Amino acid sequence: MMDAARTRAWLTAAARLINANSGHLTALDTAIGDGDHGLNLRRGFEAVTAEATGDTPGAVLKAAGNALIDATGGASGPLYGTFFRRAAKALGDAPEVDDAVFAQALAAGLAGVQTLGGAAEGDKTMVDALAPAVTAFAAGGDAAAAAANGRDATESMTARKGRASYLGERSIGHIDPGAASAALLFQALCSVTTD
Amino acid sequence: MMDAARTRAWLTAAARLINANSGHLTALDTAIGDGDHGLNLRRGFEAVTAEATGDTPGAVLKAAGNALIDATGGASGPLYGTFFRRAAKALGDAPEVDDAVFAQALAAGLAGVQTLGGAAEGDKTMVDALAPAVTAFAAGGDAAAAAANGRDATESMTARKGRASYLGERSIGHIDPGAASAALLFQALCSVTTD
Amino acid sequence: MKKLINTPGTLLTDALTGFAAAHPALDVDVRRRIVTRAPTPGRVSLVSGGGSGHEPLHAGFVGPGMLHAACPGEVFTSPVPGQIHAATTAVSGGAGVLHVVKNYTGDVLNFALAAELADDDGIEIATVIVDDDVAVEDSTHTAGRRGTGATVLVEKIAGAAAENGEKLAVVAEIATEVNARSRSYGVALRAGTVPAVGTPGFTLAEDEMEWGIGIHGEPGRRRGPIAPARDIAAGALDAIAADMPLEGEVLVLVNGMGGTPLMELYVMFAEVTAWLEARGVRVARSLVGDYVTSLDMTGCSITVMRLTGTLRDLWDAPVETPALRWGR
Amino acid sequence: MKKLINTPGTLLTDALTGFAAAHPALDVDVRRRIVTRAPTPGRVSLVSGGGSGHEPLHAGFVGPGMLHAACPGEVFTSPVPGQIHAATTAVSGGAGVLHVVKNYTGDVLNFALAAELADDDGIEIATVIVDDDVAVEDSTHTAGRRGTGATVLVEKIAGAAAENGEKLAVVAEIATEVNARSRSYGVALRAGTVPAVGTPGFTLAEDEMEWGIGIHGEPGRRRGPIAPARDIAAGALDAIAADMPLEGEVLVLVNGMGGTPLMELYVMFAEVTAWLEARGVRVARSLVGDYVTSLDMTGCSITVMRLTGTLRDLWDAPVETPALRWGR
Ligand SMILES: Nc1ncnc2c1ncn2[C@@H]1O[C@H](COP(=O)(O)OP(=O)(O)O)[C@@H](O)[C@H]1O
Ligand SMILES: Nc1ncnc2c1ncn2[C@@H]1O[C@H](COP(=O)(O)OP(=O)(O)O)[C@@H](O)[C@H]1O
Ligand SMILES: [Mg+2]
Ligand SMILES: [Mg+2]
Ligand SMILES: [Mg+2]
Ligand SMILES: [Mg+2]
Repeated sequence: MMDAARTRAWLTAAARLINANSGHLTALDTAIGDGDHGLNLRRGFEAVTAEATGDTPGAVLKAAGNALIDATGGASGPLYGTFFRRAAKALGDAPEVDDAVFAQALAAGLAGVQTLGGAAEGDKTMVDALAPAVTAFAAGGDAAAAAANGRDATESMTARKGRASYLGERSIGHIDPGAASAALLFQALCSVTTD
Repeated sequence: MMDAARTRAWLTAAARLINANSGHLTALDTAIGDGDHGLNLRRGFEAVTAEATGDTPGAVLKAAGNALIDATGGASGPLYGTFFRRAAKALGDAPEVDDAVFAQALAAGLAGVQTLGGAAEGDKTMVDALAPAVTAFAAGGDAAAAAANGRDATESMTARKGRASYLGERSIGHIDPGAASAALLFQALCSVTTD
Repeated sequence: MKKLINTPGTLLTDALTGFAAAHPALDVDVRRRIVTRAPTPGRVSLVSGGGSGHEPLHAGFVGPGMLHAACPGEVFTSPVPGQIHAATTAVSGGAGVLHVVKNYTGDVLNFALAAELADDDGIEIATVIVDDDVAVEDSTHTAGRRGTGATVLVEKIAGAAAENGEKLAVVAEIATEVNARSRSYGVALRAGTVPAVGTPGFTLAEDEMEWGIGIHGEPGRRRGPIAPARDIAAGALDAIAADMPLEGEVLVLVNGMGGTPLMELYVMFAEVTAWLEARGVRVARSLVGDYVTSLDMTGCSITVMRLTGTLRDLWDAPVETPALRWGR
Repeated sequence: MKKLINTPGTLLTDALTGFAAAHPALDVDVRRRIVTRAPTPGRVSLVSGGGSGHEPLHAGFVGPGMLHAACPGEVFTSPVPGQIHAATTAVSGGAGVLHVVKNYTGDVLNFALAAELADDDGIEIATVIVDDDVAVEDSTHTAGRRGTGATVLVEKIAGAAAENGEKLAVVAEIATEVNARSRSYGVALRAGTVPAVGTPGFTLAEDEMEWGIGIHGEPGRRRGPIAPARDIAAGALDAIAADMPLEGEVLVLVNGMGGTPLMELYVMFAEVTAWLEARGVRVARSLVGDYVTSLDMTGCSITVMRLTGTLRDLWDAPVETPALRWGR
């Protein structure tokens, strides 16, 4: 069951994890991108922490999505912003939703990311962590573990989207920074739903 | 006794020494100047080798002075150029001169350097090698050794002329590059006069 | 890390404060991070933007004959939609606004969201995506070619067209044509350092260089032994010519990456000119200097644009910005 | 050593070849190493020169409103008398020629010899020696203060006076006044490398900087821990203000040393402006960028000139050179 408080708890847990791992995310992005992913998301999630309030899960997620779009910049800002805004839209104004409905909302968020960014699974992006996590969540499985596996699987992939794609085969051997941050989001989600 | 051939032999010996020690002179100038003294003098003495010809010692030295002024640049070009031009002037058009006359010519060259550059002994310049060498030559002593001693004495001096003077006391502990090249000139001179 | 900054966190604000003080003819909103000049009512305006660290791009190109607004993001990070929208609104003259966007996922997405906001406000937007970098060889399996040196050419020439009173569709078409006729290729001798990171984007040995670099500190296509200027010019121009046959009159930009002295850029330009003229290509216009940089990266990029009479005239038209100025 | 060059031995020729190709409005004699433009008969002409490695100085300042000729020497080595004389003769318009000379023994001596040659040819020469660098504290026990950033100001303002038709004595007097009213101070984060030498002029640890550097790779007055931009600005301005009371309206040049990105120079300019304005000094004119460099040195110099109405008007007068361009 998700209500506004638990949704917000998810986001603040995510913000803490992003903040704690910001240097690591940036290091991953330095290897195959432009070295700002951790900085971007830390800035973005600071705004989320400050602005993502509301009376329903949908309202909280919509505010979070707007905050991310307004404060993050880069590729990840609009993508994660869209993830939360689409999820919010799917939730409507229900004050409480069960896990099945929440799972559908996450799936809608993922679809939004894929429509906006055009990335499929295997392209070595955040999608590679988001997609298995969303599936696992819907199936009542361990979404955090699924996201982490998806993240780790990006290491052997050749990037076809985002900056890392410029490296071609030289992107192999590095974990995608966006997949790593997506895994943190699901780690945070599981920390507030499994209790 | 100096005639045109021996004067020219002096200059070509000097050019060989400068060329062989160019890197060392540049290294000295990198420490307390701008790192070009060896490059400057190598260029200058290449021109000397090509252009310093004539029927009298005076003609050879005048051509050498002009070549140095035309090709060297930097502080050392006009100073060494003036050294040779003033010496040439003192020699007039005598086809052969004895050592006493030649010594007077060298003294005139030194005076020219000091008038143009305004440096006194102790200012940590080429003058610190030239002056004792000129004196020793006049006294029939070992001018090359005197120049080398003068060169080595610059190590403990504080520079008051040229670029090294900007370093103030930080110039202490380094040999002056111009004093080092002046010592090479007298080493070359002695190699052609003591035989 | 060695930089003339206060702290990485205040870098952008500090730099914009300095920019504002140095260029009083422009309006600089340091807090909202937008640099603008007054639009001409009834004329098309041009807005560009992108991550900081590429100075003088883009703020240095705001002024008569070129851009109307620039919105710098954080270092190497695209600006955000609200910021782009504020710039767009501030300079809208009623005849539509051209967004000049370098082809990076972040820039493209954020400008697209800003265009939606403008649409909500009834401001007509056209967008040109600049993607001139031939070092990105396989654009179907990548995010597409990067936008680099050609951005300056697009902004200058489209700016002149807007100044001439052309309609939005025409200005956009000209901008698209400039991009289509331009190709770039860059090399690095030393990577730049993102201030907030503190270490270089990649590390090269003292005898190595990187071929095919972008402007965001990302490594290039391949690494090789350091080469003479002549070979670097030939390598870059071979890559460009393989992609776009070079002939007739061209405009050449030899662009420094931020840490390269001008003297070396002139050496590169001499080699580029020699290579082109030996193949019957005439360098009719040129620009040598730092225009699209990558923090303190050492290296350069070479951009070649095939000219037409119209494009040449628009290039020659007066421009008066901090970084590009000519004509009377 | 990492540089975009062919060989150290061909660097100057290659760079001049590129310069010539990039600036067809100027006459470049690559062999004799002189850059000239046509003099105006009956008007004073300005000739400057010095070692290479300081680009755009001096060739980048040849053009209407500024210099008539530049003669670049080898890297960090003054030009030779014959070369200076050839430049002087080429641009003499019959009303005399002003030699603008930075105060380095080599430059002073070679220009003095060139002035003698001009005198033999009946060309009237006046010489202004630029010596603005306050980092040289004790000028009675040194070769005197070095000429650095103020050279640009002298060349611009005296060039405008010549363009106005002033007589040689007046142009020389104005040039002297600009120098007298200007002071500079520079810092380095990393030394430059003379190409023919291949190693940096001095070496700093990753957390060190050098205060009071000149423009020839020589170390400065002291070494210290790397400092924030604010403290660097304050240190430089303290040294300047201790030497020349700052008041009224000033012109500020924040000059990059060749390897410093523009963004950092704007940060420095913000701090310099804040320091001055907090003390009631108004920054009425400014210039931020690479003007008097030192190969690939990382760092900057700060120049402050106390303005008068006349000097400000001459500064504002039109100028059209490769590196400085404004007015109409
Ligand atoms: N088209 C895309 N679709 C999905 N995710 C993407 C796409 N492009 C980039 N990303 C994700 O964004 C991450 C980079 O984000 P960030 O570094 O913040 O932005 P930028 O690349 O603009 O610097 C990548 O690691 C990748 O996971
Ligand atoms: N005023 C002077 N009088 C005598 N010798 C000088 C003077 N100034 C410089 N020198 C000599 O010139 C040498 C430097 O020559 P060089 O490096 O070729 O010229 P620059 O200093 O112009 O680079 C110094 O080491 C010093 O011996
Ligand atoms: Mg990134
Ligand atoms: Mg020297
Ligand atoms: Mg980025
Ligand atoms: Mg020198």
